Amino acid sequence: MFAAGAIALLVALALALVRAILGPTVFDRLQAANTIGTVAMLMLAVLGFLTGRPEFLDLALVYGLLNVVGTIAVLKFFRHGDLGAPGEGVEPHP
Amino acid sequence: MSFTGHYTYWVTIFLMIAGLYIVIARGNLVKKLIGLGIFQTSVYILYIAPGKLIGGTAPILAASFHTYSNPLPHVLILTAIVVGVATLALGLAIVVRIREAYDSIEEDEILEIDRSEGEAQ
Amino acid sequence: MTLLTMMAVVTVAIVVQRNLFAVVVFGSIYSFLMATALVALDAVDVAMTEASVGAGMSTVLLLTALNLTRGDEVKPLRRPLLPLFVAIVIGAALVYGTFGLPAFSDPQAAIHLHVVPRYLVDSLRETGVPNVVTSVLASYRGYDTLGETTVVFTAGAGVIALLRRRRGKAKQ
Amino acid sequence: MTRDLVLRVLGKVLIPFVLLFALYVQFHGDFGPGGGFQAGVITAAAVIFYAIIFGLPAARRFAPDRLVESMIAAGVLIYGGVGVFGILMGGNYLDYFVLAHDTVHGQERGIFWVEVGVAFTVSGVMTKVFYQFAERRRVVDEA
Amino acid sequence: MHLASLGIVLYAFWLLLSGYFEPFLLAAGAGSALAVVLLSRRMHIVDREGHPIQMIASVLLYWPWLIKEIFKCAWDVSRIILSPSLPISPVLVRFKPTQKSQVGLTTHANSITLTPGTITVEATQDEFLVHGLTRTAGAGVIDSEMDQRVSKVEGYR
Amino acid sequence: MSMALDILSWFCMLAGGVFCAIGAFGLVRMPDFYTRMHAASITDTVGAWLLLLGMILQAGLTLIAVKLLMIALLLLFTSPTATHALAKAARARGLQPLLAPGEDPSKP
Repeated sequence: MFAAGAIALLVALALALVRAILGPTVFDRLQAANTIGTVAMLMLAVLGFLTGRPEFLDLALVYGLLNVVGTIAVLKFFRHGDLGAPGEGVEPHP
Repeated sequence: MSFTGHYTYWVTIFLMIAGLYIVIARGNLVKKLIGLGIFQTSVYILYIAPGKLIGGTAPILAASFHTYSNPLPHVLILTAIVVGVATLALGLAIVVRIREAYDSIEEDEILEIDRSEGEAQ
Repeated sequence: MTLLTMMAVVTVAIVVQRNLFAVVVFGSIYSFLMATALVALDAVDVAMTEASVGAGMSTVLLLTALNLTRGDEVKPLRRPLLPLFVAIVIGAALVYGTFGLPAFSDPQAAIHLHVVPRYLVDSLRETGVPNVVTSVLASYRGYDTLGETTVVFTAGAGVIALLRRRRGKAKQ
Repeated sequence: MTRDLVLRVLGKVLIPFVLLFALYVQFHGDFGPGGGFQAGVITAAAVIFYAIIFGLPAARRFAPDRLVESMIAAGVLIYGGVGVFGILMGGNYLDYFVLAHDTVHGQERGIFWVEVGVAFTVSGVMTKVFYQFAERRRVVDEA
Repeated sequence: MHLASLGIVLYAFWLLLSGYFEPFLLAAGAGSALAVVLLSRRMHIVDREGHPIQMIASVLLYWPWLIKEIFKCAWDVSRIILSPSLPISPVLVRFKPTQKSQVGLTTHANSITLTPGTITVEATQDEFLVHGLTRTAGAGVIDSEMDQRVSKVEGYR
Repeated sequence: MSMALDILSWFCMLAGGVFCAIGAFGLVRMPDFYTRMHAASITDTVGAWLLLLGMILQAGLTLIAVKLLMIALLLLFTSPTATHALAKAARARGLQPLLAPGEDPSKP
């Protein structure tokens, strides 16, 4: 059962990779990267069950957290153009 | 000598060569650092893949398991990754300084500027 | 194994891609694949480090640094033949070298015979820590780790030294 | 980006949990995957996330440079201090057996403090490096 | 009040993560939760937005409905992806949400994005800009049932 | 009873895997960036949840199930935010969505 899930996830991973390589714009690549992050996270959970050690779910949590941090960092960067900086365009704190 | 038995080595070597190629063939300094990063990750696999035992499990001792993969490479690589990112930061800092001094991060342009300055003196 | 093949594909994409932002995105994908492959190879601690460092930290660092430099590799390749030749020759030599190495997951390989059984057998009794990676990291190889920590410290100090002076100048 | 309401709310909800998760990784390094290195990086990631969403000045108010820099040094000092403490207790440098009456207990204690030192240094270095790069752009822009 | 509740939630989070109930780890968890609460206060992120306890009860009723909706839409979008002719008709629609608080708006925007077939492109107090995969999906978000339900959940005081 | 659970979790895992693959397939097949995001959100929501649900059913009432639930919650919070930020950033950079014929791109 878990092997079936893992194979499906591998297929999804490969397809997302195709999009990342084809992707005409950077945003396509980012979307693919985000999907790859999600799929990798699920893959970890499945792998943990497959090898009979489900305590590795911590790792999946780390993936999820850092995936979003990385994506948002890149996006912030693009939103503000080439000179966009983490820390610019910010209102003073209420 | 079987295909499956040596496949990881070959992928490792491919990654290593790709990293090496980027480092020696590309002039852009940031790209060179990324190439160095790929080279580094190939070393991680080179260390970790031989430590894996099929049928073994991660080296966290539990009563229900008896075969464990080799923990020693994990320790070495664990520290190497963190050191790797610290040195990446150092390299990037140097690149930023170079950019400010030469207004370029292309190796050829930097060499060109150096040469013309040398002739001027 | 499939994962490793995918990593090779991503590497090719990194080599070919000229836009440095796209290269950074590929780097983060590469790092995710790498970490998943590491879990498949039973190296959970390393995978955790690689995921947090590769996908989080180095992406952010590369982006902030790219901000200070240029976004594209402007120049076309001039003479890629010689480096390619060198790389292929070295690769061929290394592949030749692998024929002498033990096959994947050979329990009789030298790596599994030396000090490792001692760590695995005695760690829990001697240190009371079930995670052997932690006990080896902090206890048996404490000196190594002290050295690594010092290297991280030094690198941090180096970055501070490199990037701080300019700030003083700008203030003047 | 504080104006972006979706991101701001996500940041406010998520950051405490990221920080707690980092501490969890730190304290459970003995039992599962994790330890000082990972915890340090995750903590730094949380601070960087905060800086990305709320801006660098806000992050600086939260974790001032002075604090971050002293964390870098403090980590190495804690690590070295564990070794020196071993000498004071009558062992060799970085001997953990002597840290408590029971050798196993001593080992656990030594490992714990060493991990704390590592976490301090790593998170300090990562945060500081990020500050340096991010702030530098501002300086160059203004110039 | 928010601080105390955050502390309790964080400690519960720790216990569920940990699964080890030794005195040292329990104490460490309490200490960590306390430290994180203090740090969060230092970050100014604990308030009605960052820790919306006022919504917890109603949100638990809202989620099952949302999940049902997501499954329905996912089924539609999957059929679109797999059908050979790819019958899409992407549209952009603008409308004004009825929520008043920031959390309510965020919940609404996220719910729209979560539902496959519609994505919130811009979300401000006055106006949402939604990209729909098909014309019907796009038209479906204006003054929708979701809007009313989120407004009810929000329970603005 | 456990038989029924097994069958149910089999079904969930398979369905989740299929949904993930469909989402990724849509990611490849869709014509432009915005439509691709719709496809990706299938993977992020339904595919992931069904897989996790299958695993929760296997794990039973343990802390493992709680952790899986946490992952699902994390996805519930982060994935729409990331998607939204992505769409917003793309629009801010002037990437025009491909619209159906008859729709006026300048109107909205």
